[in-house]
Amino acid sequence: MFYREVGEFKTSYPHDSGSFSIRLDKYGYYFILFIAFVVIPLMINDYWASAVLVPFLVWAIASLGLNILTGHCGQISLGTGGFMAVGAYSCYKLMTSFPDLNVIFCIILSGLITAGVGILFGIPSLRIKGFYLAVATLASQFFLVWLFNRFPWFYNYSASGQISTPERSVFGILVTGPNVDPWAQYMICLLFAFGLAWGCRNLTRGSLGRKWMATRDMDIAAEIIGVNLLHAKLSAFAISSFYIGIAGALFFSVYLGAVEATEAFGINQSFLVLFMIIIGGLGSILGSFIGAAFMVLFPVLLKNILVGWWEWDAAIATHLEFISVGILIIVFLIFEPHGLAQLWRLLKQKLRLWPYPH
Amino acid sequence: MVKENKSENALLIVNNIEVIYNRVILVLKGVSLSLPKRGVVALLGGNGAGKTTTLKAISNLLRSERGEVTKGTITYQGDLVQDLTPAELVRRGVIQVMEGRHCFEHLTIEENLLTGAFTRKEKNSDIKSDLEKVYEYFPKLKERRKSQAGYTSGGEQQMCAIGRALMSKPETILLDEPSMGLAPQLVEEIFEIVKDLNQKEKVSFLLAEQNTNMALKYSNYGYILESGRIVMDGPSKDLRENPDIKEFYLGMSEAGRKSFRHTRSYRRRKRWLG
Amino acid sequence: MQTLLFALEVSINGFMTGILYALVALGFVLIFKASGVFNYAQGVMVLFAALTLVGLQQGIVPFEHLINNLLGTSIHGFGWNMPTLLALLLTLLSMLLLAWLVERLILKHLVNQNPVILFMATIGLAYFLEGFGDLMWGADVKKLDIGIPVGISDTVEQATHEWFGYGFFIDRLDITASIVAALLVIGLTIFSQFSKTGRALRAVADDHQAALSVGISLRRIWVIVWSIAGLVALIAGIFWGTKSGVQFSLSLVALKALPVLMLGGLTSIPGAIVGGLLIGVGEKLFDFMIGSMIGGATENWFAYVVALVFLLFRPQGLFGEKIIERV
Amino acid sequence: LPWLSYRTGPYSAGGIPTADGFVDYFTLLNERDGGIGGELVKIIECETGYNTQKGVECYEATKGEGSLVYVPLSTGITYQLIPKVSVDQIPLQTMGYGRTSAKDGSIFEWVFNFPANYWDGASVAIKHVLDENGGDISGKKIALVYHNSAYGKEPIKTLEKLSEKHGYELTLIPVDHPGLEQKSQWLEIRRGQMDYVLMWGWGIMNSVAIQEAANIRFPMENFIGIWWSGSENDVIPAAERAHNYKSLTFHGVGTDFPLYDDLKTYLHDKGIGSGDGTSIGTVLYNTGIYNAAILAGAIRKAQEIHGVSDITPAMMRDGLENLVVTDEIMASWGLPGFAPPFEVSCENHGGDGLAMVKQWDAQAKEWNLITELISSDKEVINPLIMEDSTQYAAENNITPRC
Amino acid sequence: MEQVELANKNDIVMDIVNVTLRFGGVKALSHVSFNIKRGEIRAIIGPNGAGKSSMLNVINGFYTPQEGEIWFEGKRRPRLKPHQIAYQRIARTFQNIALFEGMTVLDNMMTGRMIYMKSGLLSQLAWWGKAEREETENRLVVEKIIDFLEIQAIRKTPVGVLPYGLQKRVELGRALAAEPLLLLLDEPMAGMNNEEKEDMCRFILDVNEELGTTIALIEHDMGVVMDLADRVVVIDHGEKIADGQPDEVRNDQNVIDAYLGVSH
Ligand SMILES: Nc1ncnc2c1ncn2[C@@H]1O[C@H](COP(=O)(O)OP(=O)(O)OP(=O)(O)O)[C@@H](O)[C@H]1O
Ligand SMILES: Nc1ncnc2c1ncn2[C@@H]1O[C@H](COP(=O)(O)OP(=O)(O)OP(=O)(O)O)[C@@H](O)[C@H]1O
Ligand SMILES: [Mg+2]
Ligand SMILES: [Mg+2]
Repeated sequence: MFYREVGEFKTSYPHDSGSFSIRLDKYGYYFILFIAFVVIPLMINDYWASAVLVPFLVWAIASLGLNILTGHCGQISLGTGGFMAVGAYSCYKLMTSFPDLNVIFCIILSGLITAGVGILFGIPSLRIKGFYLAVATLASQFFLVWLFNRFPWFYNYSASGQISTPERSVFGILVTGPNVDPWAQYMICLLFAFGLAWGCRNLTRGSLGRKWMATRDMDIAAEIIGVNLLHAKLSAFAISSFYIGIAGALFFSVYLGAVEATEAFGINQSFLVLFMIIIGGLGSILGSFIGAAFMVLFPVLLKNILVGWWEWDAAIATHLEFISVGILIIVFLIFEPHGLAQLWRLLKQKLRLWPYPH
Repeated sequence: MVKENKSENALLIVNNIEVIYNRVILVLKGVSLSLPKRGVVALLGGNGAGKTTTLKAISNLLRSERGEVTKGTITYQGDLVQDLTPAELVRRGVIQVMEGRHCFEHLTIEENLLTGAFTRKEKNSDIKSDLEKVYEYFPKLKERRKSQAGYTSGGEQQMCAIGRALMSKPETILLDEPSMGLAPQLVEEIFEIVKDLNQKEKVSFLLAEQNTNMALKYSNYGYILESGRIVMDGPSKDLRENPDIKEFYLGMSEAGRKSFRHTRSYRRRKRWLG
Repeated sequence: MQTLLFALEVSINGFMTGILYALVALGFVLIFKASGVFNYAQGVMVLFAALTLVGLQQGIVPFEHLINNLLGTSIHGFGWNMPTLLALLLTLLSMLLLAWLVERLILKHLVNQNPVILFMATIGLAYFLEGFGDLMWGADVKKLDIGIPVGISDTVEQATHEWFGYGFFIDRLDITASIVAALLVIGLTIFSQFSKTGRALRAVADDHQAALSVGISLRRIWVIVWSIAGLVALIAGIFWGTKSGVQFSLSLVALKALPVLMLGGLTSIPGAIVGGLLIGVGEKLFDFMIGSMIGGATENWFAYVVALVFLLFRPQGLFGEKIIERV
Repeated sequence: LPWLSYRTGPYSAGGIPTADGFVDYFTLLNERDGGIGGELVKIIECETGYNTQKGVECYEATKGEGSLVYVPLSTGITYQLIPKVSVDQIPLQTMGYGRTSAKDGSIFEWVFNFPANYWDGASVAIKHVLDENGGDISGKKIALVYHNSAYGKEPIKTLEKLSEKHGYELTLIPVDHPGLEQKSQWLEIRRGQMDYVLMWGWGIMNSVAIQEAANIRFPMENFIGIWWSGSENDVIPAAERAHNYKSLTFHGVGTDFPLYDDLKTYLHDKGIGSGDGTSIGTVLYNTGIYNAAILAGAIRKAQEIHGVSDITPAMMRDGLENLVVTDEIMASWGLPGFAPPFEVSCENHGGDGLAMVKQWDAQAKEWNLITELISSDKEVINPLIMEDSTQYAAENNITPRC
Repeated sequence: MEQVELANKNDIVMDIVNVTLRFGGVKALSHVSFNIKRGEIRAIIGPNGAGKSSMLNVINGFYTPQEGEIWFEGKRRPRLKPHQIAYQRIARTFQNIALFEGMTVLDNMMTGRMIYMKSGLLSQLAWWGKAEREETENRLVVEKIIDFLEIQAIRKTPVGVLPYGLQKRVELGRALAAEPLLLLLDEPMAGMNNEEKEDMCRFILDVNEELGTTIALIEHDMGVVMDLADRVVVIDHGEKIADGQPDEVRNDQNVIDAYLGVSH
């Protein structure tokens, strides 16, 4: 038995509802944090930062956000790209209008602004459900992107409609702009990702989280029990958009540095995030991270193998990438519809019973 | 051997099956039973004993719930049927009435009933006359024939599910908790229908029931299932006389029927097996 | 008066475009109605059908790039021009094969799963087909010509010129498409509303398990609807392909079909057509009348916003089945 | 030499021939001449699918491999890379796309966008219209149909300025990606009775636009596309109806150049050409060839300046900055008269902004050049460039170099 | 004990006056009036499709009747949303189990205490201060109910995989978690065998006697109804056909014809 919970006794309720009720989990978790906060910043280089780790963290934040809305509250949304755009453009406007404002605040404020927009577009969810809602959220996707593209005020009347991030630093360390060190870029995303994941964990184990899940599982019963559906759904939209807004702000200011609404926040991004949470596991925080890692890393990996090692034609490799991502999605769903996180849980359950099969 | 004798005229034989859900949860741990031709067999047991699972194993609906039969065999009329699709089984005359009123919500009651005849290739007029027969059994359904099933009451849905199964002209019906949620009068009617079909149309029944009293009254053989194992079986008459059954399943003590109001202390059930 | 005529012309054109949208939307409706699956891959199926048709017609060797790359050969086409009819037939066959494979390899394993999961699976399928189609037939633009007349219809122009003193420009392709779409919708409506299989389709959409239990073979039903959806995709592919050439972007027509779908209701075949018409006419008129005032390019979002607002009043779309809420 | 190609995605149709041309040219140099100055050129093709994020990934992945110069092939990716390359000190060359104000080499030290940019393009198109109308187009109605993105919006400012100067009426008509449906836009053009239509399109939008133009019987000779809206892909779906459609170009058309004979003998006859050979001589293939030829020229220049054959990105930059392309040099590349001569300098990274107009002959299925080189209206464009680059310099604290 | 005393006062918790409910052409309830007294167990019986569940839905606001009034705690109730009614401490269970399938037993029951949770967003986000305190307090109450219903072992199990009977028990637990004044039970014993019914009856009686909770109960098992109920109302085809003590009702000819059949 490598993995066990026997022999561990909880003496209080707070302890029992703690994040990691099994000791082994806790140590594994500390170990990962150690790697993430100490080891990686020491070893990181430009390629790893901007091709792998930073996008991974940014997408993980976006997945956390969407997971709150879709995984916990059960409202499928395809407006993620649009909300990320709100985050990015708010961040840009804040950074350029208030050059002295610390960029951390800019990012958080962008999250709040996005939350507001999220509430606005969440209102229809009170009446519209399921796939109808999913398609309806596309309205926000298209409308928001159009808006940012249309009104030059949003991009400070720049000739091309692109926005690009000015250089800003936190505690004297540059975090945005082209001269930023990879570790700083990584660290700021990591801090946000960690803080937000922790907040997400807290929210979802508390009463708000239960409200969302109740709404997801059976909204009528939830209402009869005393859940105000209006409040539950709108709060899910708000908080989810807050996360996604922050992801958008980081995406723009830290990761890419220059974006254009139509290209960077198109509908593909909305789908990408949806993939992440479904592959990772709906309603699971771990799943958001696994899903993001998978969707970011897999194409890079495949490309490096096919083009880098086997020297295949780049175009063929990309086609194969599409094919294999498609196949993998299907295989995962067939094998475990509840995502990679559930697979992990089942594995733990097996280990718990090990060496007995049942 | 008793078993062998039974299998002579047995229609359906379940031999020592094991069922696992999600590749980890072992639910049935070796269940064997047999349903004779024209028999009415009751499958009794507490909640979670595995009655539904057994029925689903027979009708092959398990796979769609991520469950599988990992051991043992199921034969119907001498053929192994484990690998048939549910549709093929229906064509062979085995149909299940699922627990919990699975009606097609958006279809009207009448359309629901008609889907029951999906596998039949007969003329429309035959099907029409069967439809009338079902309406005769359940006049309430006729009243509501044009309503969407999703909006009908619990009991009406239950009737609809049973009626739908009858529409396929089955030889064997696997009935899962038919009496659940039905008014007493109707419960009796349902069992009368069972008896009727059994005697007049030679339909065999495998009944999973909680209403032990009724089930034992209308069946000729019974199995008691506890935690995935058959713990007792015998002709219904005998089971009705068994003191344990009387106490735990029929709520009767030596002194006759006990009032629910007076079961003061919690009695832990005495288990037959571990 | 002039404006009115213009508006009328725009509406008629919108009407025709709407029908083209509806052709794509129909594929979605069919599959949703029959299995509760929201088939995201419908758009890519349109592309795939069109690609296959062109590929066969022009005698492109499947996977030629891959083969050349791996084996170092340089194969470039069979060098034939397949008769259109044969190519159509073979494409249809391959769509049927696709339906069969989808059932075999994907749906079969996902019986009784949450609709979201099935939806995701179709997204996986979309990814796969996208890569596969391009790998098989090449990613360059191909011209699709199966002899459908294109260009402005002179007859219409002359006729309207005589009546109004102003000639309407209407594409002959659109006229053909409208006729085909109308026939298709009539046929499909009859099939789904009045046949036994049609009823079974609706049953499957409601409850997989119960459908299984009454002996409906889910797998057969699925193959049937996916085949029909494949046929619809082929037809849509022909028209859209003729209109704009066959290449990757063709799969994006799906995005135009979604609001149509919502407006008409996910489960209604006539709804797809009515929705298509409303959206087609609406977005064209809006862009034409108001769009230029607020900066144009409103078509992408207008349809969605209209559908959204509409759904607020009727959450199941125009003709969709009411969502049953009971405890 | 990294090459950020896009042979997949919505714009693959344009990306494939360009990539083929580019790759073929260098393969030819390697095969025929044994590389440049004795150094074999290695092309690292990296697939972006026209997607910015993948572009960044490609950049980061390849910059460690001794990349001399980046050719991002996408305006979006260019914007992404401009700040990065100046930090990493690798030149970026964007031919006929990207950030126009990068022409100001004093501020954009590492970016080169010769021989012409979008603003030049806009101006050349208007000049062509002027020429056709005997120099007076006041009161004419000109519409700009553009891809609703950074790329498509580039010419707007120039066109607005020019309309002040020439007195024409400009109507802006955006088309959203992907542009499968443009009925209302074209009916609007019909209603507005536009005299000329300019188009900044890309991908499927081009071919749909040309078909729709034909549908409203818009006179094709009054329809002028930018160089990215003028490939065979765009006109072929409309067949004969695209006859007389015009588009700008800054390089020659067809295969009537000595280089193509070499391409045939050294590559395609040996079966080592990229692609299936059908794209040779198409507009975008030529673009690829031209782009490659210029880079090869710059490499030679760099080798010449620094006297080494194995050059670094910084040397490459010098090569680019001192690049002089004359007609003789073009001829020595096997491309006589293929493109205008130009000279790069510290102030001017953008060439002279010369372009020609070509017209589609649907019967012969070929493009014909119909004008001489037209030069853009520097009076209008240069101040605009100054304005934009100074703003950029201010935002990023850059002091002009020269 | 205070509540028991109140019960003795025989005052009326809820008065349903002349309620009519129609769905298009279907008349689910027509002019039904009855009352529920404090502390009693009030059974509602009737044939299938009579309108019993609809009655409960009217009481907790899910359906709005076309006619009629509902008086609760001596006040006429205005039109309210279901969740507002939940805050008046009316809780219920459902005929077709309506548990939150993706959540554990514990979470389901904690959801039942929704109406007592008031901590703010920030506190919850940080899991600090009020949120954490509140969680522990409410958890204590829920744990008591878990002990009472003897479902300690399945606390952390997702409810979706539980057998039917246990799900019903959890659902009862969820309703109890709200510490309701009025508890509505819709066929709590359907699908149970005798022994389990006995357990369930025990729970219901205990809740009623020890906590003084008023209960309205729909049930088809006449044994249960006759043994538990203080008063019974019978509905048939949406109309009230009888109302009174169990014994009276049992011998009412109308009731026998419409519902019980001969054998009872
Ligand atoms: N899909 C499933 N996944 C996992 N476990 C399941 C599943 N379905 C049933 N089980 C488990 O299998 C056991 C037997 O369930 P089953 O439904 O067969 O019992 P039953 O005898 O029909 O009970 P009831 O009288 O409540 O209907 C239960 O413990 C249940 O938790
Ligand atoms: N939302 C609704 N729309 C239409 N008809 C409805 C609706 N809800 C209930 N009905 C109808 O009202 C009648 C009463 O239904 P209700 O569910 O109250 O019955 P019930 O007494 O609970 O029966 P059962 O014992 O079978 O559960 C039924 O005929 C039902 O079809
Ligand atoms: Mg059961
Ligand atoms: Mg009821």
